[in-house]
Amino acid sequence: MIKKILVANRGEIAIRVMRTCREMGIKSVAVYSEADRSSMHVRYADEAYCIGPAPSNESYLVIDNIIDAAKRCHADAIHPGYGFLSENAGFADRCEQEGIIFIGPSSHAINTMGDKITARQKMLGAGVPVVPGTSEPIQEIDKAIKVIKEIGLPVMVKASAGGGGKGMRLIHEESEIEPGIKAAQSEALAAFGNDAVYIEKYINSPHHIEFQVLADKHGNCIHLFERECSVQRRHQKVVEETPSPIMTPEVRKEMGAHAVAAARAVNYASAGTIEFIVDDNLNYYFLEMNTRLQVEHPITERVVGVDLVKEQINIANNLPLRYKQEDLKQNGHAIEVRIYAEDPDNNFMPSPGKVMHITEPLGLGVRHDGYVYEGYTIPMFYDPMISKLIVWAPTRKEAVERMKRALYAYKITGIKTSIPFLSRVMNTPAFVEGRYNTHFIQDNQQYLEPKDDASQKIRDVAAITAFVDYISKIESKTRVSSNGSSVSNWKAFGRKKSLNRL
Amino acid sequence: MIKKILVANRGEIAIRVMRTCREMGIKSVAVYSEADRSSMHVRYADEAYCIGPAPSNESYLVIDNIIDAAKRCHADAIHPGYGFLSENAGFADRCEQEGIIFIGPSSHAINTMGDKITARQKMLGAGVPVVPGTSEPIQEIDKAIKVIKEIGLPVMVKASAGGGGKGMRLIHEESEIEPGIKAAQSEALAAFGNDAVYIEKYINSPHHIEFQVLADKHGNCIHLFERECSVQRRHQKVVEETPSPIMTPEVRKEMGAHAVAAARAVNYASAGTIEFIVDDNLNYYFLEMNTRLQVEHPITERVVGVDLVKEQINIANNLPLRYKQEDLKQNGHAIEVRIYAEDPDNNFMPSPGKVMHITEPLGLGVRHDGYVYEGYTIPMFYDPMISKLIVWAPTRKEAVERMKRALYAYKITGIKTSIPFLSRVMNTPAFVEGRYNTHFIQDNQQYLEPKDDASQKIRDVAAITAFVDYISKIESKTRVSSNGSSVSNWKAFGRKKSLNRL
Amino acid sequence: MAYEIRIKDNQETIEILNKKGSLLEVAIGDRNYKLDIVEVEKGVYSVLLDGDSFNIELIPVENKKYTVNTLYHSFDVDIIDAEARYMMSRKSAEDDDQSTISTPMPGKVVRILVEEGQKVKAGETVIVVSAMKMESEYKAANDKTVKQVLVKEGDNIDGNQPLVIFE
Amino acid sequence: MAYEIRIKDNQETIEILNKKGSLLEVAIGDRNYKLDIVEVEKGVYSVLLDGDSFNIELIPVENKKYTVNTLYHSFDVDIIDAEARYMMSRKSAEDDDQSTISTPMPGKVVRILVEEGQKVKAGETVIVVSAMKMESEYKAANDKTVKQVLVKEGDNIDGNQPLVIFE
Repeated sequence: MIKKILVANRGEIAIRVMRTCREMGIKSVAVYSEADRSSMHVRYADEAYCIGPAPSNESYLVIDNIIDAAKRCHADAIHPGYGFLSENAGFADRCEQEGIIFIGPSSHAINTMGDKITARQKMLGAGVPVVPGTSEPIQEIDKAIKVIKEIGLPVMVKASAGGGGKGMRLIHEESEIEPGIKAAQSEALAAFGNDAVYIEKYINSPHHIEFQVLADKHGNCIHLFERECSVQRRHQKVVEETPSPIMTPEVRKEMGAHAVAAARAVNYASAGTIEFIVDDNLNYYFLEMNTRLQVEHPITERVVGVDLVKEQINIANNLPLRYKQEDLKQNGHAIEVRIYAEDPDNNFMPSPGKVMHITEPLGLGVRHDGYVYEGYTIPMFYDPMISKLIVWAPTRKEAVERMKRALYAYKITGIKTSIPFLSRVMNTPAFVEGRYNTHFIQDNQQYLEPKDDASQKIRDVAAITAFVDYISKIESKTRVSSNGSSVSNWKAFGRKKSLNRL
Repeated sequence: MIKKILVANRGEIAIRVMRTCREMGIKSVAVYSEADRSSMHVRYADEAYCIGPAPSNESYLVIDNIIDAAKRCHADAIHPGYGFLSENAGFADRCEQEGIIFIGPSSHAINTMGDKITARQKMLGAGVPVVPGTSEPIQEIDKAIKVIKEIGLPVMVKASAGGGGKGMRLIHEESEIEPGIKAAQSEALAAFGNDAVYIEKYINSPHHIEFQVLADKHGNCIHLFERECSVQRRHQKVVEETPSPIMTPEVRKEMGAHAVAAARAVNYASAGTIEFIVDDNLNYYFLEMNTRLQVEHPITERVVGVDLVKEQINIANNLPLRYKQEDLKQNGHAIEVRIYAEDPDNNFMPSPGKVMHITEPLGLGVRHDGYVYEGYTIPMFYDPMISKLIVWAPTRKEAVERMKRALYAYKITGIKTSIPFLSRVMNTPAFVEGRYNTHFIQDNQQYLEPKDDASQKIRDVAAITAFVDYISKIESKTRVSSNGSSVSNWKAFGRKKSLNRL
Repeated sequence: MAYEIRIKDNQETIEILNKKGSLLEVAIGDRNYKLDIVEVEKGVYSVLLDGDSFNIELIPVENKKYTVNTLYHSFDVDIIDAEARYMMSRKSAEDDDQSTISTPMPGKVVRILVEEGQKVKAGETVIVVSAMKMESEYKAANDKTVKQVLVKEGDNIDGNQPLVIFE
Repeated sequence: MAYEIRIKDNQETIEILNKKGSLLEVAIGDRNYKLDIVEVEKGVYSVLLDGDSFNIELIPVENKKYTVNTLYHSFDVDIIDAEARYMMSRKSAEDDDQSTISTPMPGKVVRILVEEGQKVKAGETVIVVSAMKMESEYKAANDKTVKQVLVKEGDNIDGNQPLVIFE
């Protein structure tokens, strides 16, 4: 059985994995770059080892350094989190060679699902619906034009090795076909060293719905229902919820069965996610499989009541799944928002820097997974996500109200964050009513842009408070120099004077 | 419908109530004593009014001041929280006279349940099992001796108007009868202005199990299952959990029905709790009814999925209950611990003072209801409870592991807290195995006392860290005076130097 | 004690008329307020005004500049004393448009697209800076000539550090 | 730089042999350690030693006294320099037992059971103080005579404030 796990990651996900290790009585080991010496995952772990300089490609992405650290501390297993090496088949293989358990699927599963075209072929074979399109990589323009005419416009051209929106082109009209394909090919070559592209029917205004699966090494595979992830900005998820507001029990059952079939097709054994695109009539198509834990896994944990990291570790320990499909049900409604260090009122400009002050939202139905603390300087080298706020309530309506309340109470100063933007999402009618697709953000600009609606009174209160702070600092300096005491009258609250005279 | 609620309380419960108000779109009003101007409930509320000097009997217990504040801000309703005026029938009546909704039961229910003997008679009438004993107050010693001989020793003598352990005497032997009764009478007279006592059979090593009920003004009444509250120190609950580890489905059903019958007997309409004492064979007896929200209500909220404050407000709005008994079930296991500002290694001495630093436990299955913040000075005038930590997991075993993990991560410096003691409770075999009763703490002293088992290494690390801090302060002072800069090398982490050289 | 305060584009006089413990009477422009103001955490104030409770967070930007966060809004506030008035009058006289390029946040210089002495047109990208896995392009606001390039590609930079100076 | 350090009842020499950024070599008694020590929050240190990660919280009690919290333990640590050694030698000579009564925490004086000049016996309650709804009794450790009572019933008191002085 696994007794010590090295977590090859940083930030909130490293801590989230270590929490489960601690509950299971497993020692946790942090690895850190030089920029992360004071990061919370180093502080939370039982052990910690430096694996190189700040840039990820000199630390968190260097397989040799991570393997070295794992051997030095005699870790039985490595958990890769998400991002970094989590979907690197070479890393999974290397772990196996070194006799270290990789907590994730086999390199075969990662490789098969990592290449879009191979994945598509597997899914066709497994009877999982895929978006109409090419089943082989295309390099010649003429062939591409022929295929596009068969499928019918609009289509999406995608890099075969791609991800994250790179090497993608949407083609609406015939005249765009040739330049579109060429642009996608050259981007794909630059980004992934491979100019193969493939072509898919473009689903207009789609929903992005994914299914969580868990599979063990004994042939058991279950799904943990769906997550609705259609609120996206530049292909990055911003808000996720479960259940999906547009789902029906019948479609859920069918999609769940297809998700299980997809996982089985690659002999999957760990936690994984099958992403589908879904049109307004609930026609759904396999998009890709993420062969790792997802950022948004907590909403599933909350509604289904399963600790996904614990299940990953149990599967890595060769244990059979402890849940059967019929044991699981969706209980209530959960929503997650991602808090980024960025300025939503200034084109989402990244905002690294020093966190002055945090007030975390607490109370009934609120989960907060973060890693920053007061006085912590958010480094500029990594992903700007600083925390995730997850709420649960018996109904969707109440969950939205609870998220508003939690965002109201959540204060981080010193850096700009996306909290105000997320509050506006929670107040946008289309979101409140559950009528939205992946065009939500572009379709709802009037609700999502900052408003200059402050009253005279609130502006005056803001100005007065700043002024009082300024004056009190001047007075306190004067007082210190005159009598050596730094006690300021301005802070002398709670004294015996009656405060309610006014 | 209620649009504005004045919360006649402070600390975590005031904030907890206001959170639900915010989710329901109801304005919340704080009242505060002069010692609480900077308290979190004042900051969290939409409005705030001072109601008098620090001592509770000049502020939080002064009905006139609270009513004045409510009228001044045009509050529709008052939520009393727990403690203070929450079980004061006069306050409930006064609210009614002033046309303000009291969010709680009628004064009739409070009065009936507030007097132990009346309550006992009501329960006998409603067919709810009560502890064998007197059904009328006793003032004469002779009569008391006769009754005690009928019931059989051991017996407990209790003040009729009592509570909180005052005016109680346990009598094991005949020789103790007379002095015991006299002592109880004189304590009762001093504490409650009434020397009537009653006599009950003493249940040896009992369990304390209570049932949550909800009743509306339309005759609907349901229970939300039990809470096990046997871990007590000096009659104060320390740890609560649900489900009870000793409960069976049959007894749960029967006790639940009796809890509903108890509430119906006083035409109860709000959230309330029926406390039972239970022996090792699951014989159970009505102990008392708490006609308010309990401190430990969150474990029920977590396992049953109901926001009890929201239900209280809905009931006060004359709405019918939205749940039927058959809709409710217990899902998984929840445990709550109460964090007190007290020194568990020094006879639980109270430890008010200034909070230097807080690290709150986060993550899957953890709820934290607190009110202190960094820099906050905990006043000496009020209850020492500073927060409650509530965990949930699918099984009891996992819930205990999660609580250990949460306590591990929960740091409050500046004041002493009961966190180390609670960690020891979680590691005590009788608790881990769920074999405990109200004598748990006295029976498990060897596990609950602090241990002096620090290794040489950890002592050296502690000493070195203190020394480094001391020296760095001296150096930083020197450096400031010599070149005007306060940057210390000691804090220059994250710089370009390789940190992994050693 | 002649202070003015600027919030958004409004500049008005401000004066503390009276104070007693945490209770203050303040005049701003032609409005008078009686408030109860307490600093509850470093840089965080609890303000009561006519019974309403406000949590105000202050982030000092410079000596006399604050970013002020209220529940739903964020304001930039400048305190203007005699010194500040003098500085402002000088500044507005000598340069009225962008003469340096800098970034609001720390980051790393990815690409520099200009050389010293080069003429650039309005809207032309001058420098590309990366932070947190995102690249941002900084462009010239007007037609300009590059006077000085203060950084090189690969440099780590602080927020508000001058990167490129125009003539 | 001749320092000693006392933790629990152990007093030993301590010396920083070497430092380089956050990396330190420290000798305490006859043990040598190589550590990586970083102050991550005010008063909170992250310490790495042989790969093990410790979170250490320091609460300064006085200038040279700390309460140090590690994960499972709490220690009182005294830094002893030349001045402290001198003070200790004076103090141990002049008074070796309890001559004043004080409380560890702030509170309110509920009852005073002695008068100035009164003789009290060991174990006799001298004063009762309440804090957070709990009353605590403070007793004389030995037979004594009350020299001075510094507070009166109803007074609010600070932690460690002298309340009653014996002769």
